[in-house]
Amino acid sequence: MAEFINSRLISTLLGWFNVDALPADHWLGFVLAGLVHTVLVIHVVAVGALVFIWMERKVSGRIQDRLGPTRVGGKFGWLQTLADGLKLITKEDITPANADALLFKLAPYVSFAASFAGYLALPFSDGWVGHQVNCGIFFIIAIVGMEVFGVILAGYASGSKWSLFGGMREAAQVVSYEVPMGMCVLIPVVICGSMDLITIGQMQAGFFTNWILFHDPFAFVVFWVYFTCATASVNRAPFDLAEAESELVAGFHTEYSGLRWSFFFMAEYGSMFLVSGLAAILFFGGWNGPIPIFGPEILNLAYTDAEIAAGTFRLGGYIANLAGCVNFIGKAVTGVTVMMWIRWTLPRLRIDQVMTTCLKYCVPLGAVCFVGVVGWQWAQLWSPNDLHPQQARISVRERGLIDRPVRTEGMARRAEVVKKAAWAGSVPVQAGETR
Amino acid sequence: MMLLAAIQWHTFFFLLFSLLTCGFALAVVFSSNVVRMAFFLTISLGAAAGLFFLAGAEFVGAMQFMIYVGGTLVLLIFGVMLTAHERFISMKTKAGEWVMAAFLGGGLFLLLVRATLMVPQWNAPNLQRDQVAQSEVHDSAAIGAAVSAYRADSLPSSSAPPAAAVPAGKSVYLLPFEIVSVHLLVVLIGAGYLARAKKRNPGNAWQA
Amino acid sequence: MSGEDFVARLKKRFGAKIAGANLQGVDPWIEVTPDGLVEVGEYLKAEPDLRFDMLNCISGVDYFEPDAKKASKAEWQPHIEVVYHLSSIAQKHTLVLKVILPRWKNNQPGQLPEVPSVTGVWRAAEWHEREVYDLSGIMFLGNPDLRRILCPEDWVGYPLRRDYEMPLEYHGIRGR
Amino acid sequence: MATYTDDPRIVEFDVRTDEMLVNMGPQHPSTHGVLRLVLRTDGEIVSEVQCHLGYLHRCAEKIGENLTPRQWIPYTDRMDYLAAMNMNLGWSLAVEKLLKYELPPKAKHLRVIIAELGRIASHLVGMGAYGLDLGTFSPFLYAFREREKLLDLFEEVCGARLTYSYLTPGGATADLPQGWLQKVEAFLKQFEPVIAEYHALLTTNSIFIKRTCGIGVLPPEMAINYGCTGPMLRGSGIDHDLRRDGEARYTDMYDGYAFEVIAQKNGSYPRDHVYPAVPPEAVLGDCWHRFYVRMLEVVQAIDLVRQGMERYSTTPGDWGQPIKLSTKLPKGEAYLETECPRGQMGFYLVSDGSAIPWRVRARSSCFCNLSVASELCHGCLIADVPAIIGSVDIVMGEIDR
Repeated sequence: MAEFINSRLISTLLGWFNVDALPADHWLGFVLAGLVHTVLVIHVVAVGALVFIWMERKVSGRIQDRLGPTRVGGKFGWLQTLADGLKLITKEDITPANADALLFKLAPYVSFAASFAGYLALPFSDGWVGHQVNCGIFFIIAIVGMEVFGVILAGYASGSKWSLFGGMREAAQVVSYEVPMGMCVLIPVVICGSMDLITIGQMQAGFFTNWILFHDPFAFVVFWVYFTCATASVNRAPFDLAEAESELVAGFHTEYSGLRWSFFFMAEYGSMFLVSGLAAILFFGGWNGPIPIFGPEILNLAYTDAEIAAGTFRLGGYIANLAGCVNFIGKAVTGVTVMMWIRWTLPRLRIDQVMTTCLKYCVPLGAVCFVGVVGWQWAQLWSPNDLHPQQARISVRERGLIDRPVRTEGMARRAEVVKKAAWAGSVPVQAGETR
Repeated sequence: MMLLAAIQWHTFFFLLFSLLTCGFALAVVFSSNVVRMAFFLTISLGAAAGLFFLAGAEFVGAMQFMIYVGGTLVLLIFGVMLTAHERFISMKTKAGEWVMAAFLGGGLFLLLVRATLMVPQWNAPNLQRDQVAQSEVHDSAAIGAAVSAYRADSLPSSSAPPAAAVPAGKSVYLLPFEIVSVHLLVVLIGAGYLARAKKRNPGNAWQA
Repeated sequence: MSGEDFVARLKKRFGAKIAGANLQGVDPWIEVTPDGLVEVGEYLKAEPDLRFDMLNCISGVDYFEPDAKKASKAEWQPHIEVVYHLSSIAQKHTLVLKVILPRWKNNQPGQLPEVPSVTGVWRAAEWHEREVYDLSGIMFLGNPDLRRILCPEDWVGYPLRRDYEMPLEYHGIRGR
Repeated sequence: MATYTDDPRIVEFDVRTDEMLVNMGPQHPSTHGVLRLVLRTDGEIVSEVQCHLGYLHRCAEKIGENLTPRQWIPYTDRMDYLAAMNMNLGWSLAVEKLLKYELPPKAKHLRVIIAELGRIASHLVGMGAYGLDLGTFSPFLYAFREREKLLDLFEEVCGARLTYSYLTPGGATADLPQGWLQKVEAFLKQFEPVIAEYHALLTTNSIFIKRTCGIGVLPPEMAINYGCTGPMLRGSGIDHDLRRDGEARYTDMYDGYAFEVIAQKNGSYPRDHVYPAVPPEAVLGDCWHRFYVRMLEVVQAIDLVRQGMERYSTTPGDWGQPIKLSTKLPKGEAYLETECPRGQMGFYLVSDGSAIPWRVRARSSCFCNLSVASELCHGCLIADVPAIIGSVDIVMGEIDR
């Protein structure tokens, strides 16, 4: 991105004033690229939260047989969120008397920062990612785990018994749901052999049969377990113990008002989109649409590996990536809508039932499915993904792993197995050749 | 605008994170409110994780975030929350204790500084800037190798045939590390269990 | 069995504790002396053919006429009644018990009249007795926690008594 | 997280925390108005619940000693403001009992129609509010959509939507308007399939079952001993309903009507309609059964309204003019209980011969139903307290009078 700005964008601009072009690694390009990345990511969260607040009102309206906002600003009341935002900004931020002032003021920002930092490693399309962290999933799960600190602090610092209850319940729930969520996230990693989200996305290129969801029955079950744990770890729907209005008034954010309260709200919607985005990438092929329109067979617009390695820019490839980005956001938004749909239909679970579902249902199910997937792969069983594999499974896996000369006997053995295996695809893979 | 190029971003972030880590570590020591201590500890360990990311070890940085700050500190905050009632919240330390702590802390700090200065490579004058790798892509192969009985820092060259690649007698640190963590888990669960109290349930008035 | 022989049956069993009955009105009632109340209650609940296992309602009715002119015309002496409405789920019949008490204990104003509590027999009595104590000023001996239930804890006076004067002010709020 | 050992006397707590007195209400969103509960909790386990009442006390009984019976009708509306029609009916019957007033037969059928429609409206609110207590918002709106249609029907009859003052001693203030019965029939026809929706939304919803089955179990003898009535009683399997077992004056309003008392007799509920099955986890007398009894009573009320409409339109005669404003009450006293949606509501009337009664007493059904709440909430979790109080379905106006 930075080289592209330096070499093409600014140079052509300067060319008009016949000033010589900038060197490719000029620092200006890097600063601008950094700026563009952060602004994009902030907007995804902020605008996303705005859209989701409006969408939640509309979805809940439809489910409850009423219209939701219609008159605020235009046809479908789409300015309703702006009105909410203005109201929240102009409201006074009150700090309760016996609150621990420092922590009380800090808690919403900790919560929002954690949920926002997760977007650093979330790829929106092939290569469109803030920073391609090699252990992408692990990084996101670790960072999103920080959100619980904001809630605990809010619960404690508000000084009232009720918010302490809310804070403690939320902490117990989120921490315990990280375990099954971690297990379910492991399945796509095992299938694709890498924690890098871009690699996982690329593995699922081609027809929708290549999605990990259809890799084998265990992966299919794991998606639903993942989705339950994700809803619980984001404190939504039947698991929203923290702000169980009927018992704890509004849980940990009872004492908050105005802008501080809206930060908690944005953190919730931010992590909701993040978690559904992860679900989209891990199980639904991220930016790959059901039918590979831009793939080699049909329009053949997408970047080829060689172009990616060389980093050249082509408009067709850009459009393919743009379509991928639209695909990804569509899938994530469907995930968010399903969460909202569940919220407005199901009653709330009790704290011990939430814990039992976690410890007695999600964790064992996750473990069984993990063993199932690994067994499925080890025994080379047929999988829907082989219907028409976009490319040999092995080729996209961990580029570094294939090229690296190091051959531990475990990896060597697997390479031989891959060669013989039927599902390695029509084109035999020569060692060292990059697909 | 030229000033922008002069800043060595890498050193800037390094200084930022190290200041954060040490600063909040000191804040933990000097603060009297238990909950604030716990929170400052979270920030300090989070900044330490930032240092790992800066050094390009994303996996270890995420591991630090996940295990230390996400796991251990949540447990610590749980303990603080459940016991932080009026009497325990603010703990005033007497003057005598400060002197003792300063003496002990200072002694350990000097020992540490002495140990670091003795390492030859680190006080070599020609430590160029670019030797420190930016954040080029690493992969988890090294970790995988270490788990299957290889020293992570000195992998054998590819030319050596796989069979001979497992040198006898090379110690691997990972296994003891795992055992210690499982042991820690057992101890924590045991402590939780011992804290349970057997309480006679006063039969409800109707039957009694 | 008709009213008379039911009353005769109770009199035979409890003698002086049954102080009278009025069978003419729409709801016939039997008057019981305070000390015999709990005993009669247990009997009514235990008897297989009576089985009065549900206490519907306890009410305190104050008979007192503040202005002298009407007082002379009234044909009763000032007194206070505690009315127990019982009913039986099994036998599908109802009964009214009354306890006649002086308005003040041995006639010193401020001393509340006393009645033994029937919470031991019917648990429903606990809240009803607290309400009658709170509004009509009758002391129920043996009620687990006899506190005011509808009026605030520190309210003065018993509102449903005929000679009740609204306090001038309560916590700064003007009463009259 | 408490684990229950087999010996119920010993309850093990995970982390020893000292007892906490937690205050729920009086402005708590889930306590149905102004009820203050003080919970003594140890961590999440509630060891004792104390109810503080009186926040809505308006001295209705003291005022009753200065008004004639017809003037006191609006006060009965404000007691159980969700079922005002049934309150008016109770008070009118008590006054007629004292007057030994002979009611024209047409008025009886009119009262049955109005009372049963009031029961449907009240149970709809009870069902919706219970969904709110358990955290789901949608059933509340579905319930109120139907209730609005009912309130429109009541508005046509007596001009008010909540506090009607329509049924008075002697009959009613006005006859049913033209074409009103056809509108009620239309409402009932479109209302019946909607009940299946409510069952799907709540009664057979697995999370609802998890939150209510086996919670707040009320044994039958404790229910009777605490004076619980109505769905609380029938939810514990006691076959008692004043419309069949009440006083003569009340039951002859319903004689000739075919209806069964909704209670689990020898293991099964009446099968006159297709009802969802009782889940295996449900224990007789728990929150689920109380909710289930209310839902079946709505279906039963629809049948009663239909039968009432046929009888009303076929019986000739006057619809029951209200008594004169200052009719002299005979000396004596009268007490009569009627089956209101929340339980048996009793009115006790003592008169000394003048037009103004000497003493007026209202026996509230929720007052006794709530008194058992502390026993039910013993040893439950904090999240169960609203579930139990919601299943008791209390209205504070009636409790505090």
